[in-house]
Amino acid sequence: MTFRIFSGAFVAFLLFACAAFAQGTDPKPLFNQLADANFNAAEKLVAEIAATGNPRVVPALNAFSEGDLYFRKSDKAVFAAKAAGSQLELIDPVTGESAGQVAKSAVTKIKVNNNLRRAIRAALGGLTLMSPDRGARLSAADAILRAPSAEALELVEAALVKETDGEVKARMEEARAVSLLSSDRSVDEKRAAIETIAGLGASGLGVLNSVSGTIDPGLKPDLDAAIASIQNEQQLWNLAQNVWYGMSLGSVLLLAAIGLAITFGVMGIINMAHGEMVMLGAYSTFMVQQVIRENAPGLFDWSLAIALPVAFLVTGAVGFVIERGVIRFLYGRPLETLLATWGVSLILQQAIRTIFGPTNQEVGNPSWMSGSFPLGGMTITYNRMWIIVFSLTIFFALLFVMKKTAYGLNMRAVTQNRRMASSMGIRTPWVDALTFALGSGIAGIAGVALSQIDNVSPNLGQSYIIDSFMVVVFGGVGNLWGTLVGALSLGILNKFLEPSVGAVLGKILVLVLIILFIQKRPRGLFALKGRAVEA
Amino acid sequence: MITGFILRALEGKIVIAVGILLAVAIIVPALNLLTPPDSAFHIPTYVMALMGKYLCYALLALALDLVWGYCGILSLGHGAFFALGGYAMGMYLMRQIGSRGVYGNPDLPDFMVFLNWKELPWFWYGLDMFPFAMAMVLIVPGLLAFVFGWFAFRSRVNGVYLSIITQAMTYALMLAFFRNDMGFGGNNGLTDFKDILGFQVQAGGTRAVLFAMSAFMLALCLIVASAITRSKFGKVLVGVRDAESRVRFLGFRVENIKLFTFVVSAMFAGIAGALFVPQVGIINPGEFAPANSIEVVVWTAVGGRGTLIGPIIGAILVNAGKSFFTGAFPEFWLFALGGLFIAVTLFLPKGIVGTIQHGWNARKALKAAADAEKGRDAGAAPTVQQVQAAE
Amino acid sequence: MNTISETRTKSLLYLEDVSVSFDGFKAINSLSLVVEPGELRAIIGPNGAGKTTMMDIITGKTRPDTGKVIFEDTIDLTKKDEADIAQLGIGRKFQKPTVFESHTVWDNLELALNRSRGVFATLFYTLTAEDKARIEEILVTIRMTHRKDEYAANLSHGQKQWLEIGMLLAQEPKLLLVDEPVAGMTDAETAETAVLLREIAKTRSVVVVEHDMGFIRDLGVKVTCLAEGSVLAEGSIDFVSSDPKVIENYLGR
Amino acid sequence: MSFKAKLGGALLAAALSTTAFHGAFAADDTIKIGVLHSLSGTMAISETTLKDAMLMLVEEQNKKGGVLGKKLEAVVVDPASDWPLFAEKARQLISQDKVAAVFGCWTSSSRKSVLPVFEELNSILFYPVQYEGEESSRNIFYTGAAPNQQAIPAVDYLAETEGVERWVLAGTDYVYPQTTNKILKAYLMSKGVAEEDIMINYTPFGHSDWQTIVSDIKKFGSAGKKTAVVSTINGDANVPFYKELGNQGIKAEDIPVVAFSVGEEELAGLDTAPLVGHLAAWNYFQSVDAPVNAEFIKTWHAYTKNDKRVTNDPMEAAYIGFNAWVKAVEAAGTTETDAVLDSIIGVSVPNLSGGTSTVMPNHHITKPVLIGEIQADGQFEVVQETAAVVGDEWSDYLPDSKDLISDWRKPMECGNFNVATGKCGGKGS
Repeated sequence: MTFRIFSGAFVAFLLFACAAFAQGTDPKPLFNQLADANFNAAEKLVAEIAATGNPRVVPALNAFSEGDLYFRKSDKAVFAAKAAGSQLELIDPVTGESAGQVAKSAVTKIKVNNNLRRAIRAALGGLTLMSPDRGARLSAADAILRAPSAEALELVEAALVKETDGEVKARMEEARAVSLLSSDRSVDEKRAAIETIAGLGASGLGVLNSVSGTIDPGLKPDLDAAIASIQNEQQLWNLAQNVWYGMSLGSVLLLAAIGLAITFGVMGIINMAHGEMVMLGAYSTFMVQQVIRENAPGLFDWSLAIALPVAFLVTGAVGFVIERGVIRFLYGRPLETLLATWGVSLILQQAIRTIFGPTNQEVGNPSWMSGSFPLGGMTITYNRMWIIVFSLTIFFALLFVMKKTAYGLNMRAVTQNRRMASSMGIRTPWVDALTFALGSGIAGIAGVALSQIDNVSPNLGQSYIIDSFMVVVFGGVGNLWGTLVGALSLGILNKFLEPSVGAVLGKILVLVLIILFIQKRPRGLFALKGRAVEA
Repeated sequence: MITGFILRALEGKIVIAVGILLAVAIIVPALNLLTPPDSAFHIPTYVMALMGKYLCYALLALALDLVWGYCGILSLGHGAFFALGGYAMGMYLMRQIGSRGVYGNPDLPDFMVFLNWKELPWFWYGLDMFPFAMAMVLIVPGLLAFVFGWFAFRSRVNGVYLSIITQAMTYALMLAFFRNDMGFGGNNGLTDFKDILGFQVQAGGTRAVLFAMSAFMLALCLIVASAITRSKFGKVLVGVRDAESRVRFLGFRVENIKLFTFVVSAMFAGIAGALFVPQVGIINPGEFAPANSIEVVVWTAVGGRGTLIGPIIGAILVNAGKSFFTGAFPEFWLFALGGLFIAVTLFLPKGIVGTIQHGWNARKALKAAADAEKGRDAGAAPTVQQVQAAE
Repeated sequence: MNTISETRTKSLLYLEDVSVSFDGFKAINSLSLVVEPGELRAIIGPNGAGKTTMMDIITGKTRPDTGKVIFEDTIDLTKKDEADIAQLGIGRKFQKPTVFESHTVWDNLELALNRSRGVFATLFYTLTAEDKARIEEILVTIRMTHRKDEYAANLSHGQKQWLEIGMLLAQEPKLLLVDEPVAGMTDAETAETAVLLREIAKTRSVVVVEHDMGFIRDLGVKVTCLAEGSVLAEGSIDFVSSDPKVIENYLGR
Repeated sequence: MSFKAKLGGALLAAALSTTAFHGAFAADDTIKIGVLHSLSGTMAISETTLKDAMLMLVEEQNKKGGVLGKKLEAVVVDPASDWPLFAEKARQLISQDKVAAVFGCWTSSSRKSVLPVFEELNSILFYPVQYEGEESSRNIFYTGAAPNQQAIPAVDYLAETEGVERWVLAGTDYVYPQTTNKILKAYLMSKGVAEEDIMINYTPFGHSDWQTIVSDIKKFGSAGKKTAVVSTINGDANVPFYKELGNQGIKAEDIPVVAFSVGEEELAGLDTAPLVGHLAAWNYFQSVDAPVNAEFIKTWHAYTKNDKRVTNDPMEAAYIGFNAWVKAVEAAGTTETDAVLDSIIGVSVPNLSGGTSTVMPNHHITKPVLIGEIQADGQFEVVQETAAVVGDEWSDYLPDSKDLISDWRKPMECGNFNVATGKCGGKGS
C-alpha cells in the first residue's frame, strides 16, 4: 500500500495547468463526461470545468457537491436536479434552464466523495472570488483559506485590487498570506505573510505547521516564533475554553438536577423517576416536532418554544398523577419513596419503549441552535450557549416562584411543618401535588433542552439520574443556590480534570471527590446549620 | 461464650429455615445427580443452576437486611461488595486456567495477552492459591466497607446522604472496572473458567457441590446474622435504627456499631458474589451497576426487612418471577417488576414476612394482654425470654 | 474571678464564658454555670434562651465556639464526643421522650445498664443475676414492674418519660440532665415525677430544664434563669421570680 | 421437615420449567431455534431489531416450507442486557427448550458469558455483530466482521484515497475499541506512520459531553497534515458526538470520521445534513444496489408494517448466518449439532450486497468490505467496495496472536493452533 497524497494544491495545479487552453471552452461536454467518470477522473473534470472560467457553472458545481447531479440513463446527459413531488426536475448544468421532469428511476445519481467535495470547494473558491455577491466572495476567500495553494495567489491578488468591502478584503488578505507561503515569492513577502497568519490564531497554525519542513531556512526563526506565539495565545484561550466547557457541562447538570432539587431537595422524596420525567420532556419535543414536520414545516424554528409548554404540561400532569397515586401515601418515609419511584421509573421506561420502540428518535435542531461562532481563540457552539442561558433562566424563574410568590410561601410552609401549615388553612395535599407536578414539569422542560444534545431514547433518563442526585446532595439538600453552585462547580471540575486524566478517570475522580466532600460536610455545600436540622 | 452466642441464634423460625436450607443442599443435588433424566423427581442441571443463583442472591439480600433492616443504613452500593467478592473468586478461577488459555501463556490471562500486558499486575499475585483467594473474598469487600464506613460513620453521614454516596461508590467502581487499564478484563470481565480446586467448573459433580455450598453458606450466614441480631448488640443495632442519638447518649460508640455491622454485611455479600461467579460463569463490571443494588433493596423490601427470613424469600420470589417473565412475557417484565415495587411499598410496607409476623404478633399480644388482665397480680405475664422467642 | 477559682476546685460541672452561634445567631452568649456534686438545679428561661443548646454543649452534641466546659474539675468536655461523655457519667433526657420503641421496657433498661459497651462485649453479653437484680430494682423505682414486657411503643407519653428516666438511672450517671420531664404529664404524674427526681438527686447531681413553674416550686431548689444565651438571674425560686429582668423577659410575657 | 423442603424444591423446579414442558410437547413436528437478544435494558436499543429480523427470517423460511419438511419455531427470551442472565437464558434455551441452534448476543461480554454454556451443552450460536476477534469456538459462528473485515480496509481507504497521514483513534473504553485500536496502531506503524501522528482517546459508555474531545481533535488536526478520526465509539454516545462535530464546524472535507459502530439504525436519531461525507465501514449498507437487497428491504418493510424501518449490517449478518444454518441442516439431513458443525463449513449463501458468503473453517465468513459516506437522508453511499475478505480471528498485528490459526475441520479441530510451536492451545501444554 502506498500513501498517495491528494491535496488541494494538486487540484489547483491541475486547474491552472489547464487554464491556458481551456479558457472559453464550453463546459457542457465536460459535465456530460462526468456520467462515466470514476472519482479520480471526476476530480480532473471538475478542475477543467472550473478552468473554463464560466461563472454559470457555479450552481451546477454546488449541486454536484450536494449530491444533486444526475445523468439521464437514456443518453447519459448530465443535469442538476431537484425534487418535484415524486419526480425530479432536471436543470441544465450550464444554462440553468429546466429540462423537464423525469421519474427518479430514469436518472442515476453521480456519486461524490470527500475528495471531490474538496476539489469542488477549491474550484468554486477560484470562480467566485469576484462574484458580485458579497457572501459568495467571503466564502470564496474562506475556501482558499482552508485549502491554500500557491496557484490561487494570483487570483486572490487580482480580486484584492477590486475589493472594496472591508471585511472581505481582510479575509482575502489572509487568504493571500496563506497562499503566498507555499509560493515562490520573496523572503520579505513571506515574512510579512507569516505575521499576518500569526494574527489568525488557531486556524493559522495548520498552515504554518504544514510549511515548517519546506520553508526557506532564513525564515525558520520567524516561523517558529509565529507558531510559538499562536501556541502561547492558545494556552490562555484553553483556560477560558475549559471554563466555558465546564459551565456548559454544569448547565446541563443544572438542568437535569433542578427539578430534582424540588422533588428531592424541597419535598424530601427520593425521586428515582426524575430521569424519566426528563425523558418524557424529550419525547414531548419529539412529538411536537413530528406534528410540525407534517403540518407546518415553516414553524420548525419555533418547535422548541412550542415544545416547552407542552413538555411542562405533559410531565407536570404525569407528576401530578404519580403524586396522587403513589407518593402521597409515603410522606415521612423517604427511603420508601425511593423504591416506589424506582418502580414508576421502570414502568415509564418500558411504556415509552413499547409505544415508540427502543431506538433513538430524531429531534432536530432549529437553525438558531446549530453551528458556532468564534470568540477569540475558542469556538462557541450555539446550542451550548443557549442551554446555559436557558438553564439559568429556569433557575432564576424558579427561585422567584419559590421566594416571592404566595404559592412558593405555601410550599415552603408545607414542607417545613405540614401540621402547622394545614391548621393555618393551607390545603396541604393540593400544595404537595402541585409542588411535585412543578418539579416534574421542570424536569420535562429540561428534557426539551437535553433533546438538543443527547439521544432521545427510553434510556435517556437513566444516564442523568445519578449525576442529578450527586449535584443536589453536593450542593446541599433543600437549597436551590446550592444546586446551582454544585452543578457549575462539578461541571468545571470535570472539564479541568478531563484533559489531564481522560474522560473516564475524570468522572471517577469527581465521584470520589464528592464522596470525600460529603465526609467533610455531611450536609453538602450549603447546609442548614443549627438545632432544627437535627430534629 | 461463643456457644451461648450461637445457641441464642437458634430460635424457632431460624431453625426451620436452616433445616430447609440444609435439606435443599442435600436433596437438590441428589435428585440432580442420582435420578435418571426422565424421572419425575429429576431436577435438571438448568434448574439447579438457577436455584444456586437464587441462593446467592438470597445471601446478598440477607447481607443488606443486616444493615438496612436492623441498623437503618440503606446501602445502595451492596452490589459493589457482591461484585468484589465475585472478582476475587473470578481472579482465582482465571489463574486456574493456567496455560490452557487460547494463547497458552502460563501466567497471564488471555485478555492481558492480547492487550499486550507483559507481566501480571501486583494485585493478581497470590490469587492462584485457593485459601488466599478465599481470604480475599472476605477481606476485599470487608476492607472497602471498613474504609468507607470508617469515614462515613465517623462524619455522621446518614440517611439519604449515606444512600447516595454508597451509590456513588458503586458507580465509581463500575466505571473503574470498565476501564481496560485496570487489569480486570474491562467490560468483558472474567469468564471461560476451567476448574476450581482441580475439579471442572462445568462438571455435574462440581455444580452439585457449588449448589450445596451456596445453600450451606446461606444457612451459616443466617445463623450468624441471627446470633448477631438476637444478642445485646443486635438490640443496640435496632436502637441505632430507631433512636440513634439515644444510643449515643447511653454511651455507645454508634460509629463502631455501624462499622462492625457494615463490614460483616459486606463480607456476607462478598461470599455471595464468590459463590455466584463459578455458578453463572462470568463476572463483569455490570454487577456494579447502581440499578443492581437497588434491585437488592427491592428483594429485601418485598420479603420484609428486619426479619432475616424475609429477604431470603423475597430474593427467591422476585428472581423466580424474573426468570419466568423474561422467558414467557419478555415485554412485560419491567411492568411487572415496577408494579411490584409500587405495590409492596404501598400495601405491604413490612414486606411479606413482616406482615405475616406482625399479624401473628398482634394476635399473640392481644391474647397476652387478656391473660395479663386475668392474672396480673398473680404475676402470670410471660417472661422476657418467652416474649423474645415470639419476636 | 476569685470566687470562680474557688468553686472550681469542688464543682462537678463548670462552664465558663461559653458561646456558640448558628449562622450568625448567638444561641449561647458567654454563659457561665457551676453545678456542684449532689446538687439538684432547675433551669428556666423563655423559648430560644439556649437551654437545649446548653445541654447539647455539655453532652458533646454541639461544640462551643469559645469557652470552657469542665467536668469533675479536670476533664475538658469540649474535646469529647457524646459516647465519651456518657461513659464519663453524664446522662441526658431529651425534651421529647426518646426510648427504643421496638424493644420492651426490660430491653430498654438492659441496653442502658452501665456495662461495657464495646462491640464484642455486647455481642457476647449474657444477662447475669446481678444485672437482672439491678434492672428489677430500677423497674420498681420507676413504677413499671408490671409493664416490663410491654413494647415501649405501647406506653403512654408519661410512661415513656419515666422509662427514659429509668434508663438514665441504669446508666448510673454522676450528673443527670433532664429536659422538660413533665411536659404532657397529668398533675398527678407531675407531682410524682418531682418526688422521683428528688429521690434521684440524693445520690447524684441533677439539672432540670422546665417551663412548669409549679413543678419547679415543688422541687424547691436553686434556679437559674437563662435568656438570650446567658444567665439572667440565679437563686431560689422566689428570688428569681421577683427579679424584674426575669419578669420582663420570661414571666411577664 | 425434609419432606417439606423436597416438596418446596420440587414445586419451585416445576414452576420454573413450565416453559420446558410446553416445549417438550411441541418438539415433534417443529424445529426450534432460540433467539437470544435483549429486549429491555441498555442494549434493547440495538438488539430488538435483530429479534424482529430473526422472526421475519423464520416466517419467510416457513413460507418456503420450513427445514427438513418441518416448520421452524422461534423461541424468544429476554436476557435484559444482563450478562449472567445471557448464560442462564442460553442454558434454558438449550436444555429446556431443546433448540437446534441459537441466534443472538450483541456485546462481546454477552457472547463471552454464553460461550462456556454452548461448549458444555454442545449447541450452536450464530453471532451477528462485528467484534474484536481473538476468539474461536467450536460452537460459535461469527457472521459479523472481524477487525480485518472492517477496520483495516477503512484505514486503507482513508490513507490511499484521502491521503490521511495523522490519525485520531477515538473509542469507548471497552474491549472492542481497545483491541481494534491496538491492531490499527500496529498496522499504521507498520505502514510508516510515526507514533506522534497517532492520538488515542477513550471515553466512558454513554459519554454525552464531547466538547473537550472534539476541540482536542481539532487541535490535533491543525498540525498541517491531513487528519482523520477512526471512531470505535459505542452506539449511544455517537449521537452527541456527531452533533458536537457538526456544531463545531468540523466538516468531512476537513477531518473525516470513519466509524465502525455507526449504521443506519444509529443515524436514525440524527439530522445527518451536517455529517455528509463522514464515513462508515461495514459489510452491508441499506443503500446497496442489488436485487436481493431490494427484495430483503421489501420483505422487512412488509413484515414490520413500517416502510421507514431501516436495515443494517448486523441484520445482514443474521441473514447470512440463518441461511447458512438452513443450508447446512439440509445438507446434513439433521439438526444434530455435530453433523451440522461438519456440514456447515464451506457452505456458501448469497449475501445482501450481491455476492456470496462462505463459512470458513475458522467459523468466520467471507464478505466484501464496503466504505460508505453518510448522506443527508440518513443513508450511506458506497464509495468503495473490496473483494470478499476472509474474517481473521487471530489478528496478524498483535504479537501474541499472529502465530495462531483456527481450523475446525477434522483432523485439526483446533481454535487456536500455534503454527510456530505446532501445538493446539487451550488443551493444556
